[in-house]
Amino acid sequence: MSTNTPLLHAQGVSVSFGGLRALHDVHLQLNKNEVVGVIGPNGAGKTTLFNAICGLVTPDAGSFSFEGKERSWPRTDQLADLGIARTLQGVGLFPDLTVLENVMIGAQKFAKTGLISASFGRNTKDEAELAERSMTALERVYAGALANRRANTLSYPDTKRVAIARALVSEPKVLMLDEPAGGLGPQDIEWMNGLIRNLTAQMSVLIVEHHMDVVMSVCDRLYVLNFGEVISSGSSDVVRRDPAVIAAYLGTGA
Amino acid sequence: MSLVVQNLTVDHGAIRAINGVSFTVETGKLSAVIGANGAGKSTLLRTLSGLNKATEGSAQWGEHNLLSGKPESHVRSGVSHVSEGKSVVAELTVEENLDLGALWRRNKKEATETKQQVIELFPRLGERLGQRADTLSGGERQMLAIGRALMSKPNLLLLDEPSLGLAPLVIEQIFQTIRGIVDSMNLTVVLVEQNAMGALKIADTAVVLNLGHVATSGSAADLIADPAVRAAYLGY
Amino acid sequence: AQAASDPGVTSTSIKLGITVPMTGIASPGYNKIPGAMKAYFDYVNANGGVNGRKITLVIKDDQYIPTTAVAKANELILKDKVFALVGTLGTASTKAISASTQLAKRGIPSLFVNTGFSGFADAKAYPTTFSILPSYQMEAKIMGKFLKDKYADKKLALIYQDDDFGRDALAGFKQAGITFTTAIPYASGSQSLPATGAGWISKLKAAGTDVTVLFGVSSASTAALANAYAAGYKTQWVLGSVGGDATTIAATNKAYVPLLYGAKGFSFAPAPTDATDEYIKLFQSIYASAQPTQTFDNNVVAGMSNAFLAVQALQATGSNLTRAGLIKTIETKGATFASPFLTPLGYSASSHVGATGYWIGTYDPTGALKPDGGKYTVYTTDSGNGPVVESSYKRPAMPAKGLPN
Amino acid sequence: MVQFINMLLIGIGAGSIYALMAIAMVLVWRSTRVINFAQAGMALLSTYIGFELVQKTGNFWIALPLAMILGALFSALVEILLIRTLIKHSTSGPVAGIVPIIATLGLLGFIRAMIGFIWGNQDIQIQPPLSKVGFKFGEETISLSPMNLLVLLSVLAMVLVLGFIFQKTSLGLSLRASAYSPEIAQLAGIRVGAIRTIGWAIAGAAGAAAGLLQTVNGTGAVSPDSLEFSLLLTFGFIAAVIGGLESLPGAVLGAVVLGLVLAAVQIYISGTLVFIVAFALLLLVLLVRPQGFIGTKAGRRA
Amino acid sequence: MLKKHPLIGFTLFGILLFLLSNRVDELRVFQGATVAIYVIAIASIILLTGYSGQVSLGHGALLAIGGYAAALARNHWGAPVWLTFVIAVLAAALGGYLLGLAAARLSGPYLAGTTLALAIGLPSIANQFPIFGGEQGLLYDIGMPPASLGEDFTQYKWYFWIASLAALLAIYWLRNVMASRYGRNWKAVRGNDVAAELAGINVGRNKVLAFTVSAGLAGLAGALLAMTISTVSPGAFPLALSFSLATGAVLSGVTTLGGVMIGAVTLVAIPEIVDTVVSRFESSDAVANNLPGLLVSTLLILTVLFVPNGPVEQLRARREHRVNK
Ligand SMILES: Nc1ncnc2c1ncn2[C@@H]1O[C@H](COP(=O)(O)OP(=O)(O)OP(=O)(O)O)[C@@H](O)[C@H]1O
Ligand SMILES: Nc1ncnc2c1ncn2[C@@H]1O[C@H](COP(=O)(O)OP(=O)(O)OP(=O)(O)O)[C@@H](O)[C@H]1O
Ligand SMILES: [Mg+2]
Ligand SMILES: [Mg+2]
Repeated sequence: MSTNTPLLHAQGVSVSFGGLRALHDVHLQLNKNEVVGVIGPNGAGKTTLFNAICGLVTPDAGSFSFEGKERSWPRTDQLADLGIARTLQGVGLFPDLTVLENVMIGAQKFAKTGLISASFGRNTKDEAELAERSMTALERVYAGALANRRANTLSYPDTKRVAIARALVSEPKVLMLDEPAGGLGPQDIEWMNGLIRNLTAQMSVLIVEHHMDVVMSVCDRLYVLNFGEVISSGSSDVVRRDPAVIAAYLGTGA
Repeated sequence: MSLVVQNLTVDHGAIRAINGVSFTVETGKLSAVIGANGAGKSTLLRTLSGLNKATEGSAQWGEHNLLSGKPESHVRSGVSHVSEGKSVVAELTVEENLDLGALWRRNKKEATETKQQVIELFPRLGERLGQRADTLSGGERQMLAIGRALMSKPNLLLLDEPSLGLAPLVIEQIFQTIRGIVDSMNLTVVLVEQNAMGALKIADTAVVLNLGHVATSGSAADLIADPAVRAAYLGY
Repeated sequence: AQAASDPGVTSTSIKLGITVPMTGIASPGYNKIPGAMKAYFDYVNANGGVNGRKITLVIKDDQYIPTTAVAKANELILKDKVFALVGTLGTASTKAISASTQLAKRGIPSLFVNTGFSGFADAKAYPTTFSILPSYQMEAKIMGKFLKDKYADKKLALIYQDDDFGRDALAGFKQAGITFTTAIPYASGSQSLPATGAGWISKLKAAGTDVTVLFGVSSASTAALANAYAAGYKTQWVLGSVGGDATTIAATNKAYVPLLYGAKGFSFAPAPTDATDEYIKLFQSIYASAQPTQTFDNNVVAGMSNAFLAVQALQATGSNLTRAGLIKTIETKGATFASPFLTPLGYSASSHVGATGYWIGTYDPTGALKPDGGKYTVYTTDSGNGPVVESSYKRPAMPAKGLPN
Repeated sequence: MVQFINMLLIGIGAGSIYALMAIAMVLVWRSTRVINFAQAGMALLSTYIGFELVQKTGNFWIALPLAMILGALFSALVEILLIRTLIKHSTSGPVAGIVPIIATLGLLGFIRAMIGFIWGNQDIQIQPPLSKVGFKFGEETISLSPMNLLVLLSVLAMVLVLGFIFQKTSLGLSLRASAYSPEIAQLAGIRVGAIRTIGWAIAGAAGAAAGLLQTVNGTGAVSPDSLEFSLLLTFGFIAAVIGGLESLPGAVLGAVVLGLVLAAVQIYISGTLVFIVAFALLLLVLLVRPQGFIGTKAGRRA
Repeated sequence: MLKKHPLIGFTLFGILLFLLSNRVDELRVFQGATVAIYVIAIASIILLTGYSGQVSLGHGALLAIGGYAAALARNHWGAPVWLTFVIAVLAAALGGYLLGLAAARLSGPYLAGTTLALAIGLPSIANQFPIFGGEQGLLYDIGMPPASLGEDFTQYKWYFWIASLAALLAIYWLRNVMASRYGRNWKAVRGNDVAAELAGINVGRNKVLAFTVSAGLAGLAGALLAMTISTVSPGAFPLALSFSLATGAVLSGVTTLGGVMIGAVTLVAIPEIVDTVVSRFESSDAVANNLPGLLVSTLLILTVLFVPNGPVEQLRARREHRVNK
């Protein structure tokens, strides 16, 4: 299913916090319509790698290219325009907005009216369009019925759905998911698997996850981080049998 | 001493989160509480540790009435609760977070010993003692939260999804460790888990919650074998 | 007395209103003024009132905020329906009230505003407003002449509040041809910061001046005196009338009173400590029975004098009391009114200036300002380019029992 | 040269006054995450109580500790009666930033009015316990008096003792944990309610010392409307913010820098500029370090 | 219908106000004008604090910028009245923009401290430059009401009409902005800045925009305030004003515009009510001087204790609760 056009390419990424080396010379490549997993022990640097790509930490070294063009590391607020969307490890909804509004925030980049027209109420059409896009995204994660609820009244699995809808609504080329299955029960995990697999028709997915069922069933390729370095990479089947990965991460039980 | 919960009912405003729940956990036993999201598992633990108020029913830990008094006095009678979602004090260092758990303990030498044990259990924490907790990774925070609870030297430990966000190897280790403490120190544990299989494997008994009710309960082994439970909670 | 058509007057009563800071940072000291006025009005009422009418004074707290002052003045005018405003305090508030409530257009008298801004004496700009205090510029001119006469060859320093108050004075000093070797401005309010006074003294010390003029509020005087004492610094102090209120300084801290000893002070009213003065004697006795717990100070004298002049003006207008009549009366007869002030009153159809001069004194060891030469010698001038002259004005004797007739 | 030394002494002296208030505000901030604008009012009240005690006992040295104890009690009372309920309703959302501030401003007004009720709006006076005449070096009287020295030493003592308590003792750890996350602190067995009350009490005692010392070090007079206390509040807060709010030494550093800069401006440039410079200094420091001198940045964003 | 066509609602309310202004006495008309001005000022704080999560304790300074800009425009260039208001809005917005640049980097108490320091520092700037007229300030005379309104049309009614119209327009405008993506973005940034940034919102710019817009409104309020007292002076914009505006916002409820009238009316009405109550008693000076302060602060404390989110939000929450049941 994956073609070999590198969509997102991070090379030689190094990040350190004070004396702590969180990432060291990490290479990561994501091709079109591919699902790539980043796994590794706690504190291995997975979220940090995401953060580097998202402009939330500044790498000490490394280069970044997107759609074949080398460019500077993106600023966080440029990601949406660039075509990258991400969910956060701790969900991160806007608590006192409604579900629909939450998703409309994600649809931001399609908004056309400026402050002046908005002030005169001339933005109804624009708003309607954003709302429509958002409803579509919500329905895609089966959360359309939640549209008018306040985000802080949702159940945990529902917050995860909404968070994904908020990422999807921007029609990203790359979707980055940080532990999407964390805290979910078997049914929801199953559903999540299906969703991610479906998404690959339109986009590439980069995923950090500890839940091996999810990882093994949806990922085309894996990178395994340990102490900030890539200790193994390749297809799921290869990686899961790599003794280094078993020792550092999977253990025998998995 | 045993944990006896009878007819417990808890409301969140208009929402009834726990409805007439009864179960018993004998001393030195590990009981798993499983159920879907929103079944009321966290609410149950929060009520036992005094964070939520019960509407009805009773919960006794030996002589100690768990439904009256503040959480801090429960802790002092040996009830420790690791709440859901990486409950660490973000602004404090790792070491301070650990010390926090033992502040009320009179015997400082023992507390230091406990700290050593916790660090042995989670070597990663040992490497990060001076680091602020909010710079930790998600999994590291979870380790710290468990470590902090152990620092109180509890005899009843309430664990809310300790495996959340942890690497498979660490989950395995933690489950083994929990089992180990239960066996070696005569600790009583109520373990709430989404990872139902893992929890049931190490548990003595288990309670399955559904929409605030007890759906089934019994020995962990029986429940693993129960096809209904397998279908609904174990995912196969 | 017959009924009149203007608001606030009946055959038996006259209602006056005042807005003044009773609370807030500008209130200490000033908040005694309305109490003093009321005490005097009550005294007059007890003695038959003004042409048979009793005076009531409605007091509103404006916190020294112009917006609040306007709101309160509106309440006074529109709700309490006072006959006239009296004793409004603060230049900005007075200006705002005058402009917003359209005193002139409505013909509402604003008697004896408590501000040293010379503009309110301009009868054209403020046809219904009357000043009572001499302007700061007058004071500086007179002070300037005094400095020239007395300390011609000395090095002079000036500490002044860097706003209209101090800058009016600067203009006056300039007119008097005074140059200061050191001039230290301070932002209004900053005198109460811990380092300010010490900083002044340190600068004075470094400059090595002989005579230091202080044109600021009394908390600034306190800061200067206290820090001079702390730094062991000796200078000849010359204190402006606003900041030279020994009773206020003493109320701040009795320990500072001796520091005042030998300083020069300026005033237009008799000193509150001068028990030989008939007005002061009367005011003291009235105040003692009305406000037994409070000290009798410059603010009390100011309030009572203000009330006295108001009664004098109302009395002189006669029993057919109208706003227009009152204003006319002050313009025509104001200059001959009895008043506690030791300087002539400048009221005329073209000028609404009140007291027009100062006498100069020296503080004794108890903090009482004693006139130099044993008797009050008064200098008068104007707020323009007029010369400073020694006045031959003799204050008329106080009317019997202190009740204007 | 002499003037320069005096400038330093004046600046440090003023800084130590700001520090007194800044310390109290930092204490409350660190133990409950509330900026207590009523701190000046509480200090004022303690000063009035100190005044009564000086009248009764005739001795400042007896009055000071007693006033500190009473100040602590009052402060504890405020925490129990007001702050607890307040925090319960408004710890999160947009109101969390502003409601506590408004509440403490309300309390400030309340305390002022009560003082006015009881003692009237006129000045009261307290005589200084120590000489305010500067020490002499030969001919030169420097801008440092025994009274100034006492204030300086008190600030130093407070920072050392309180800093030790906060950083090194279990009370300090409890205070910090309760402030940052009450629920977790409770789960760790800390009596959060009591701990917060203690935090307020300590701040109340520090505030009482601040009020009394600044009064006798200044003019010796106070009234409910006294400008000194309003300035003490705002400049103390500014100092605490410059210092970083999280740290007592930071508060003192902020206060001393503020004092020195203002003294230098007043002596070498113009006294007209003090208020503008105070703002400019604050802005400058925060532009370079948004978390103040010794504040800490939040850990990581995701 | 009103929900759908707010313009109709606003127009009806406006007509009601203007009719009312012919019925009540002059003092009420004046107070009505003040209420209208407070409505604008409080709304500007609600926008800043309730929506974008930034605290300003120095809003009085922004009002001052507006007031002075309007007065200078009128006195020096003889600008027509409507233009002075526009200039006031622009000048204050510029001030807010600059302040916002600094504010965007600050959080919570640091921002509170900065704005507080501004409110303390600004008045002395007015004293520094002669053009601002020093302590006594500048006259700001918008002139008499047009003769066509008739002989009996008083100056205060003219002020009231202008202020009410301005308030209606401002609230209508703000309501639209808050309902647009801008309002949503402000709330989002306040709720979770990382998530907002990931959605493409530039957090810094978003905060600066909030400050700028809020300041513009504050500037309008400042000019109107100057209009009602016909002057501007440093004393008219004291720290106390900043505090009472923040108080008004809390009384109104900072999370919604719906209660904005409540705070404004309270700020205007309470002092007078308390005054009236106090003057009923023959009380000593100590009581008379301090009772108003005591009552107002007690009211304030009770409000923040029991209705911290403001009455409107309280009602909404209660309704929601009932619906859930
Ligand atoms: N701002 C920071 N300051 C100091 N250390 C940091 C900071 N951010 C991350 N770290 C450290 O860097 C390491 C990598 O963290 P990261 O969050 O990337 O781990 P992770 O692989 O996502 O782990 P997990 O699976 O537990 O979420 C951790 O050890 C963490 O403590
Ligand atoms: N603070 C609260 N206010 C209102 N409702 C709540 C609150 N906390 C929980 N609930 C509701 O109570 C029910 C039980 O929630 P609880 O968190 O106990 O479930 P859980 O079994 O722990 O779920 P999960 O597996 O997602 O952690 C849910 O319907 C939830 O929405
Ligand atoms: Mg992570
Ligand atoms: Mg749960």
